[in-house]
Amino acid sequence: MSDPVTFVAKWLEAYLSGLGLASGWIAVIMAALGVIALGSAVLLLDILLVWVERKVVARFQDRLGPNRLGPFGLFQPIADVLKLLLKEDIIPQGADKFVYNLAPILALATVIMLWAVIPISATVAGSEINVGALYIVAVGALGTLSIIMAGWASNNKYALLGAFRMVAQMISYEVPMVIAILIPVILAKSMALTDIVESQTVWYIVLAPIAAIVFLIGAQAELGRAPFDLSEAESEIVAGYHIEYSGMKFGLFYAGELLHALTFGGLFATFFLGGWRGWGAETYPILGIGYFLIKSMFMYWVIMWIKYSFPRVRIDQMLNFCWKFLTPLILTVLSITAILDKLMSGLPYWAYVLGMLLSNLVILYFVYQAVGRYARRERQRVADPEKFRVNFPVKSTASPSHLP
Amino acid sequence: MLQDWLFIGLMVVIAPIFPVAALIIPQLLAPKKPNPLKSQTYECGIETVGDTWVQFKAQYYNFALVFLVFDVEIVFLFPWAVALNQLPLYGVLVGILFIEVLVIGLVYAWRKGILEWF
Amino acid sequence: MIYPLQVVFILVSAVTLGAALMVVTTRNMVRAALWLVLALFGVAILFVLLEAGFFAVAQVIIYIGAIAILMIFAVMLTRRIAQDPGPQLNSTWPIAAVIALLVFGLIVFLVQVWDRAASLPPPLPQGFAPLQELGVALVSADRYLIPFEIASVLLLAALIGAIVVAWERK
Amino acid sequence: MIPLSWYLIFAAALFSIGLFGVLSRKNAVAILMGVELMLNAVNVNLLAFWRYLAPENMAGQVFAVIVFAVAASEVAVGLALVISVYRRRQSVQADEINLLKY
Repeated sequence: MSDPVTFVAKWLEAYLSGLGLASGWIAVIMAALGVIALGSAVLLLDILLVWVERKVVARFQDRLGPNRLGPFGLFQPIADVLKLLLKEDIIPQGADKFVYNLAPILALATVIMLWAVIPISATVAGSEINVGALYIVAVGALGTLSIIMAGWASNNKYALLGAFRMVAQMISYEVPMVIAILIPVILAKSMALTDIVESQTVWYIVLAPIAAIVFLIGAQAELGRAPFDLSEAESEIVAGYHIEYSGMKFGLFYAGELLHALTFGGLFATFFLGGWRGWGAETYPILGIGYFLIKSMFMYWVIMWIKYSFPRVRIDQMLNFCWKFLTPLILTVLSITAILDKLMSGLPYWAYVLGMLLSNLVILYFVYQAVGRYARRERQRVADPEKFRVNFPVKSTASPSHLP
Repeated sequence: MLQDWLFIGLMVVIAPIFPVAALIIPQLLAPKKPNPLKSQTYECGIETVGDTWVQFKAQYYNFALVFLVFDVEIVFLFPWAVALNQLPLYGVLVGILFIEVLVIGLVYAWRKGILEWF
Repeated sequence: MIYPLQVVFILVSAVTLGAALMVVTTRNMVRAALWLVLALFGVAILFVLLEAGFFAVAQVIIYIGAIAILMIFAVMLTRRIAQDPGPQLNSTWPIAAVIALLVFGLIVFLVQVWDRAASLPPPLPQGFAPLQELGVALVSADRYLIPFEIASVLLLAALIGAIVVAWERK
Repeated sequence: MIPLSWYLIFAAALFSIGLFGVLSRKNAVAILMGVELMLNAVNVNLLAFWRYLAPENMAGQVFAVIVFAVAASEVAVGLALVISVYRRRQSVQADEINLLKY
């Protein structure tokens, strides 16, 4: 009984072949059942996340959070879902109805699709395609599309503005994030997530701490969570791209956002924290599921911790941070990692790990110095704007700055 | 190889069914009394003025442009990263050269002020 | 598994061609871009059927994630085009239709007379890893190193060119 | 299994639709979309030939990679031209951009 998932799958397969089905159809039915089981499990987890998120934010803000319905307020999300199901569905005037309805569906479906390639334990993984890392980026691109669809179809200036901000932010931060994914791929020499987890005898956060940090920042920005929550800045553009959505359609965006956060926790765990790996996880795969969930939940908690601790950045700060700091940094780390990987390929593994760690620490030291210098200069500039004025050559010809 | 993609293909078909089901239930349960006032666009407590299709700042296009070029080049780096074990040092350096050409573009955009928000 | 794959192919190609037709006939430009996304996604599924998984995901990342987004941004920046009055096709569109049909007929004719057109895919060799092969082929000096590096220079030139063209001084 | 001719005919149809779009649409962005469809048809052909005729030879895949790069460059420069023309003439209709015609 160390591996109940495989046990159930084996039993089902034997039962189906007992019915006299062709092997091809059995594979299709097994995969379909796997998809349904995975999707249902993930969505059940999602309903729990509503409670977790509200409870944790309450604790960060020194409140109690939901505590009326059931023990510790555990039934609160069920009441929320019931309320959303009973709310009237309002379609704003002038909206493009088909696209308007499609956007929330796509927003949640893409997040569920991300789970197809994440290995959950030593024996349980949806699919072992050899391009798993890129698949994650591709599905993320579809998620970006759902946001622009929602913003455009709502026929609302704020929604369109929020969508534009969000998309500009998402595509900007996708660059450092994808390069950060490239570094575990270089270390594992494989794009399949199962291979990446299996090759982590030492967690990659030790070999590539900078990539891990950049991935976490990129995830925070992709999620649109503070300090990168410009797209739904309440004081500026009300709620962002989903301002015109109400009832269950808003619920789908909300559920998608929460589940996306947990998914990024899971991806961080897979790429940098060894996924399901842990003591005894190979012999008892059931333990692997537990380790994976604990690591994902921990990263989810870190993402929430960041969200509720930082103030919002301005849009120019957000873009500068991405293009002028994160991208050059991660490109440097990528080059050094690739060369070091080649040069140290003959060494014993502990020396390899040590070399990678030391190179990362050296880069981190220089980055720390540079950031400190920049921050001092920026403080002086803000205190005395005239002295540091910079004129960019295109400033006079670019579109007038009163445009949104 | 195609067996691996079977799961993904079924995922693409089945994953949207969950949210679609969640949208069908309110259609049966929820009240439905639309009226023109209710479906008006929300705009900070005032009636909406003019067209939704306001013209946007061109900076959004700049970032999408730089992103497009970076995205394409990064995708090409993935097969190189996977094959790193089978490459000589020379092959690794050639990949780095590919990255450096990318950096030239970034530096150019930076110097031109394309990455500024104003 | 012979028959189901053919059904998948026919369904996907029908949807893709239908979406492509909508791209060239829709009046609303944002909708045309969304139809383009559907057509490109269909092509990505065909890449999977061709056992070129890397190209399927690259298609989604590059075409849908970047090119379609760039097109929607461009439509929004030149806002009048989304609501153009009048016909979307120019006056010579029947000639264009005839030319397109002629090209299609010619290619179908060539496919019909070509003797290897009916060939079936050979099984991939044992232990053949297309991804590693592609990576090695792209950076080997005796193979495709020059096209690979030229592709990066081409993209650099496109970036610089686009910046110069769009943001030149008046 | 799917015979090669299916892919070739599909690609021909996609190419023809793209060609029709390029030749008949007025809007410059729509013309670029037609070009994208044509490039996609080319890619389908390249990968089909790789899979059916020479799976050990990576030429087809490398060509497809280059086509991706070309498509991205074409869109970047093409849309920059569209935006530049729009700023000067307030129009993106290809038949109104006729200064070089006379």
